[in-house]
Amino acid sequence: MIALQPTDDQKMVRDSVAQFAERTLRPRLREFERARDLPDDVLQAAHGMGLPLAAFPEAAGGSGLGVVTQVLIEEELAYGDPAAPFALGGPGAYGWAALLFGGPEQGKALLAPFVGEGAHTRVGAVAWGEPRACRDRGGMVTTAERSSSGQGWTLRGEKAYVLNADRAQGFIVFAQVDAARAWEGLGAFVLPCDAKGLRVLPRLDTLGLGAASFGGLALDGVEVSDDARLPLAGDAQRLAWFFATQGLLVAARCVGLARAAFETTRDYCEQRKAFGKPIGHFQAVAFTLADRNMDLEAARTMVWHAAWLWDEVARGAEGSDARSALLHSAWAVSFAKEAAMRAGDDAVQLHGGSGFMRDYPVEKWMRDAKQMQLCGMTAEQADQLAAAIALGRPIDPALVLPGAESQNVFV
Amino acid sequence: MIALQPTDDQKMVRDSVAQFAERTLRPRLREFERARDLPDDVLQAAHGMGLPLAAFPEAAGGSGLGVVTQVLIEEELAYGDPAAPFALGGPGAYGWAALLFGGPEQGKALLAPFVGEGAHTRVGAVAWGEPRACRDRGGMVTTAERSSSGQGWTLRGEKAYVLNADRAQGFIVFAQVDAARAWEGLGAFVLPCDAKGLRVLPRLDTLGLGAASFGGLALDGVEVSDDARLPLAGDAQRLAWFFATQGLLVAARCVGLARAAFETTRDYCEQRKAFGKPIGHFQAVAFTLADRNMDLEAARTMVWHAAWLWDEVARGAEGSDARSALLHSAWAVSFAKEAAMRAGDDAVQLHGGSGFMRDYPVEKWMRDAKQMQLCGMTAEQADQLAAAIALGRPIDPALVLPGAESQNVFV
Amino acid sequence: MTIEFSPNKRQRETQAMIHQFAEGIVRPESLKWDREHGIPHDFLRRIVMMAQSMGSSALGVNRGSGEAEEVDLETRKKRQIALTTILSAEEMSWGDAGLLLCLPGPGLGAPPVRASGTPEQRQRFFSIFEDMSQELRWGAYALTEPGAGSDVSGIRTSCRKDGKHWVINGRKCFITNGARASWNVVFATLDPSLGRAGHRAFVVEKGTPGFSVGKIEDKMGLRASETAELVFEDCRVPEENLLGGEESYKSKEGFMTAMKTFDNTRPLVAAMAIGIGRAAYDYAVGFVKDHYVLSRPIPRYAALAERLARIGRQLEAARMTTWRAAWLADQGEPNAREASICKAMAGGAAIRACIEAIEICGAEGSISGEHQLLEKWFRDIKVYDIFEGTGQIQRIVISKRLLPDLKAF
Amino acid sequence: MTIEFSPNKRQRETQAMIHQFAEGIVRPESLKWDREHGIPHDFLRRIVMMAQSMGSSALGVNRGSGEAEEVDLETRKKRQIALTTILSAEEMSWGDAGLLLCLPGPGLGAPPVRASGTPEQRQRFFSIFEDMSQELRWGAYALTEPGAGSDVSGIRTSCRKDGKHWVINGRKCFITNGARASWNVVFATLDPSLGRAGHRAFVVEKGTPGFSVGKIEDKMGLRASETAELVFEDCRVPEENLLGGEESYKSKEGFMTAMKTFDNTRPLVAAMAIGIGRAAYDYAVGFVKDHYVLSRPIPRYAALAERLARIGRQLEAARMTTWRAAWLADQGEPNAREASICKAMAGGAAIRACIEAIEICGAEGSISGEHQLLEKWFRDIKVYDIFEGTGQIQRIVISKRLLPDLKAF
Repeated sequence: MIALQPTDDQKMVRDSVAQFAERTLRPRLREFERARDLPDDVLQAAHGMGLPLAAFPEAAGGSGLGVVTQVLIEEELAYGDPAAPFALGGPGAYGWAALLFGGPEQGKALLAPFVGEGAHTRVGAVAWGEPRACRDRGGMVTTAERSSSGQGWTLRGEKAYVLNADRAQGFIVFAQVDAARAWEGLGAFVLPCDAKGLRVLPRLDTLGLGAASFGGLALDGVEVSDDARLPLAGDAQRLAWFFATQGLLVAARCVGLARAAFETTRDYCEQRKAFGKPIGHFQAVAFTLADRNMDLEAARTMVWHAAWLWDEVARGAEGSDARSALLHSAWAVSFAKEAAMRAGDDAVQLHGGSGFMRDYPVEKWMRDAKQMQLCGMTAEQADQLAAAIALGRPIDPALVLPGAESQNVFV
Repeated sequence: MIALQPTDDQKMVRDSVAQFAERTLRPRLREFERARDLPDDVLQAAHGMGLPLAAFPEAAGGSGLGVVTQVLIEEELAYGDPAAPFALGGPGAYGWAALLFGGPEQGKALLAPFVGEGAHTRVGAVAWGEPRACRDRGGMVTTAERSSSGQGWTLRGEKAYVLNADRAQGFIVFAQVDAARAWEGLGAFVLPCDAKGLRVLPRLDTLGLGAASFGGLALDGVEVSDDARLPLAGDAQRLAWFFATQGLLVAARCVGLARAAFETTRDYCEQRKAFGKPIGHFQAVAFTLADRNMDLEAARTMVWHAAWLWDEVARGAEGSDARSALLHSAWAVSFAKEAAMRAGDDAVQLHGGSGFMRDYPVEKWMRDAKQMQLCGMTAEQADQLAAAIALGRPIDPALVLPGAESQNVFV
Repeated sequence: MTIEFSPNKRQRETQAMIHQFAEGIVRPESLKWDREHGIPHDFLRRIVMMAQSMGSSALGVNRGSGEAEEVDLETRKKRQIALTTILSAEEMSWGDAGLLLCLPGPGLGAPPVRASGTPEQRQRFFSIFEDMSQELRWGAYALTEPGAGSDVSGIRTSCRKDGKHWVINGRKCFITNGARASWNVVFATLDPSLGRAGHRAFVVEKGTPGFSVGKIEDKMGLRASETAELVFEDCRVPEENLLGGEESYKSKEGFMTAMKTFDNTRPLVAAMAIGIGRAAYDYAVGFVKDHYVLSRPIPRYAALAERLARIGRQLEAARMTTWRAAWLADQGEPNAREASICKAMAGGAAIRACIEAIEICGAEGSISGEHQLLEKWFRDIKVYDIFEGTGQIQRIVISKRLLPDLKAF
Repeated sequence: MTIEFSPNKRQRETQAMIHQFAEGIVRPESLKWDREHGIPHDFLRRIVMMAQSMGSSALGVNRGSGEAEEVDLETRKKRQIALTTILSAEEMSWGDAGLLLCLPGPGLGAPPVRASGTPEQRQRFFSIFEDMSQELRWGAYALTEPGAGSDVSGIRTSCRKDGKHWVINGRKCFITNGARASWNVVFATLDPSLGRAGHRAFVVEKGTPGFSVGKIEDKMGLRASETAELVFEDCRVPEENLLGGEESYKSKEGFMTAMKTFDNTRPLVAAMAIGIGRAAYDYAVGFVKDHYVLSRPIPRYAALAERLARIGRQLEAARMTTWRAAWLADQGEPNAREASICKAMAGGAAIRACIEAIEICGAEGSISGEHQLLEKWFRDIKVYDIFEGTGQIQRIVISKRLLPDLKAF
């Protein structure tokens, strides 16, 4: 059936997050930006509500609320402060990667630390990106070689664009295991933050999402045991799956940002007067608001659609199919990311000179929007993914996965 | 020096063409469309004014007025009827190809028939495009092989998207001479329309530019002598040069179309009333007119700029450089073609229901605009050309030259 | 309630059936109809028979609007009438948009008669469509005038009571099926100075004295569909044809009827536009598969892919807003803003789709021929951002709902 | 006359000199200035010295506006003052847009003083900039108010004559260099109900009693440049500082002066925007050359190329309209429409350039660091579609010139 209204349970979750966003996040977003962090009380509150674990399966210690509920949560959080969902910590991408590439058992084990007491201080991170392209082949520069002992692996190289690099207790690091197989020859390895030879690189200063921490890792011959390797990280399809779902969560945050920018700007245009009437009563301004409102409605429904497909796949619903979930995620990602950028841009524009001043939130949202376009999956990668599916082509990792020669993204 | 005003001579030429366009072409554009041709009196008038030969060097029988003057002429003609400059006949692309790939002497010889008495009935055509991509390599399916005699060449294959195929007395046909060299292994051959084994394919029914004739050729072992081959058609740079200049002339026509659509629509919006005032007095409408006016001013100046650069190259001016002329032509082509499409689209839109009716010229201009985007060089090819130059990359024929796997265009 | 995106079994069956029909039977004829400016009646009759034989909302579009009675909310929710209609409409117009407009039945005349007609009128004007085995019949909707397009309140066609008749004078233009219609719903005004309060809606039957057909329009596209000018010279309409009867005009009803029609039909028109846009998109995808040697790297592949993806996602965005507007209608919730949103998005997205699809196919995409309908869709689509309210009008509607104090521009 | 596109020898030399200076001396400091919210005076002093030593329009931008006298048309044509200025401005802001706004000199205060000042006033207010070897000095232009941005006619800052003084009350905001300026050109009104006729322009000198500086703005970008709020509380300005003197206000001059300033400065602002946009474009081109192994096929190459080309051509389109507006100014021909066209195009194109350039570079493009100024340009550029008239205001100006009957919206 086609139905477009959250269940009562979903409404309850969404409303409580909305309240949290409006009362706790929105009023303090400049404070978070200056502090370049979320304060402990905010983290505790968020974890107290179980937000970081909402979508993970119950079997793995999550609340098993599914992706649809998760995107409802993401939208509300980003509506409060777009940086918040990136700075909340918890398992995040680390958790998704653990389940996807480790399988249910290993996934559960890796998620365990993020459940229960003091979980709000724990953070997981995924190290995928690299600063430079591999000169002689596709794939990554960072390598994982069999240790001389023949047991375990040795990792060498530099990882970049890692969300929470300086906060995580644990990393899932991607490296080239089989050079000859290029993008098909990758491996994923679980590392504790205190692993010998692992150095966390200085935190980066970014355009937007200032409260979130972006950094990198240096791997100078880090030794890991065999079981640190996640078995399923090899195939491109599954990697695309990982980035598409991560991208979809960011897309939901884009919807939240777009909504915040739209509503704030609409209110401003109702109050601000010029030439004797509210500027919103001039067609050029009103139509811009109308266009952004269209973007918003469309983006949200597209995100819901993709999220629902993933939930269908997860519960093995009849006729459900990952490729269709991938396609709709790709559409949602590219549409929502561009919609958020337009929303931020127009918000500043319609605020006029004031929009350029930090007394108003809109200039931050414009910077955050741009930053978000570079998180999880870019619109360009999503478009390449969507087209490959439409054309019935195999998914080309060099086009769809982030990389120095496609576009690096923060994971 | 920077100066943006035509010389008095150029003004004189432009004004006389403008008069011809307004008095002879514009009032009859639907007549031409229905007749799928320009009547003899119009052809005579145009040739009487020397329009088809204006830009060709005097040495080759042309008027030597240069490319700047030519683009001024093209804009005015297209302002009258966008289809007219395509249907005027004369040497056209055939002449440009003859000079560019044959050199001054051979070029002059090939242009001779188009000079003087009765020239207005003569038409030249270039056969470049092909209906299907070459399956096993880059380049063309149509081949030119050494004849068994060891003398001359034998052409086999099918050419498509040929402007004036059914009207031309002479063709310049491109074919694969050296398969191994793919796009670098092309040859150009001069064929009379009555060559044995040459069959003109049925005229095509196109979306727009109805007065112009688009068709194709079948080559069933056409024998030509050695001297029918133009010596300089081999290198990609020169081929890009050819398409960029042809594209620039089409870009100038796009400016003419955009101007016609803009002016007609502005006038309509001043007269047509709704909600008690001229619709042009609503911001959304007025701003659309303003945007199209911006497009127009920018496109025209860009076309002038590129044309001026070609004239500088032609006269070997100090510091002049074909790559810069290529770059600016590419920019002008993609900008002007998209501007024309926007102009046609908005013209129909702002005319409302009436715009959809053939009583008004705007629906024709919208169709013509789309058709023009596919003539000479597409915006996509132009963008690839511009980027290659910006990046200092060699020009990749497979990206920049029309072909089944880039985009076929009508030449 | 819940969030789900799977059409139900019946809707899926209908989609599949219409798709098969569109592909196998409609498409091969499409270009011929376009060139001959019409669809043979025996073909239309076959469709009607087919629809009836299959009962149900086989041709959802037509039937959806064909029912005389407003269905109650419960049935509406259960049957998802609006949703089923737009799902069918997209498939139908994917096949041929002209055909959809040519389908016999009350067409756009249905909503106002159903919404404002008296029981007697509903009976009288809908009954003629029950059996069309012998004769095909149409209803039509005549609002637009040479001087009143977007500004529907500006109509000048006059009406005055004279005994038991109303006398109508004026002209209507761009009326779909206006000439062939058994009856037209005609909007006129008692006195322009009264504004909306002065508006009256009449059902003018074919052959009414003083009613004649003016010129049939020569259009950019949708050439299989008839667009007529209607002329009223002292046209005498019996008083029982005043839609809703005298009483109902104590309020602004007259004008509201026109508006109501739009709210109902905008998602429908949006779905039609998406159908055409999707046809162009599918064509481009197919073209790339056929014409390119995808087994080896295509230099332009990445650029091509981006173009395709943009078309696809814009259409999907429009589709999602259209589903939403229709779903709200089925819930009996107000959807004026959503209806305008989907109409505006669909028009824009579908036009871009046709413009870009031709760009993807290159010169080939601009050629008209059997199995080459892209240029036709380019000609068909543009009007979808114009009729039933231009993109500008949609944005006015949306703006007013976003900015409560905004009364007019 | 003729059609030519080559800057003359002097213009090319100036461009080259400024480019070298921007690349070698400005860029390395740019990020520091942004973070420290200002440019050290000794650096600015070096520039002034340099400019003076080289004489001529070495720093065309600054000097172009620094001259006290209107130059006659012939000289103007010969020297192509407007063209030279925009060519220099593009190069300058390619280096750092903030620096350009920080340059000592009368700045935006110059045009109104030059255009409307009495000979005595021109002498008095320009002479202080002749020798800045000891002390740097600025002039500024104060029009915008908290309640009057785009709608300049809506200013509420009041002025009334009191003996030999004028008493000014009100607030001005977003004033570039307003706090450091030796004098501000301040617009006030005798009585809002008089509309434009009631406007008066004053030169308010630093230290004038009742004049104080409010808050210094914390901005998205252009953080090296000072943006101040000015407060006037019974500020007593000597009557000889009424710009142009009493007489000149018999007509609408006061307001026209403000407008005149815009016509003169819009192409200049457009050129600055293009300079930033080009910086982003060049950065993206360089990034692709450095980060990609172009020697082998890059899967995304074609898509990347399209993005680059779009940026390049949009900037070129804006540049051509800017050249045109400036060329007309040098010809002494009216250029209000063209000035607004280039301002609107440049703002839009440059913002797109920064947004897209970051997209091309991916995550790396969003990082702030030495030799990584892209994110800074993204922050700097947005206001260029806002100040000196938003894109919307430009379109209003253009519309009015396209539609003669259109008086207002």
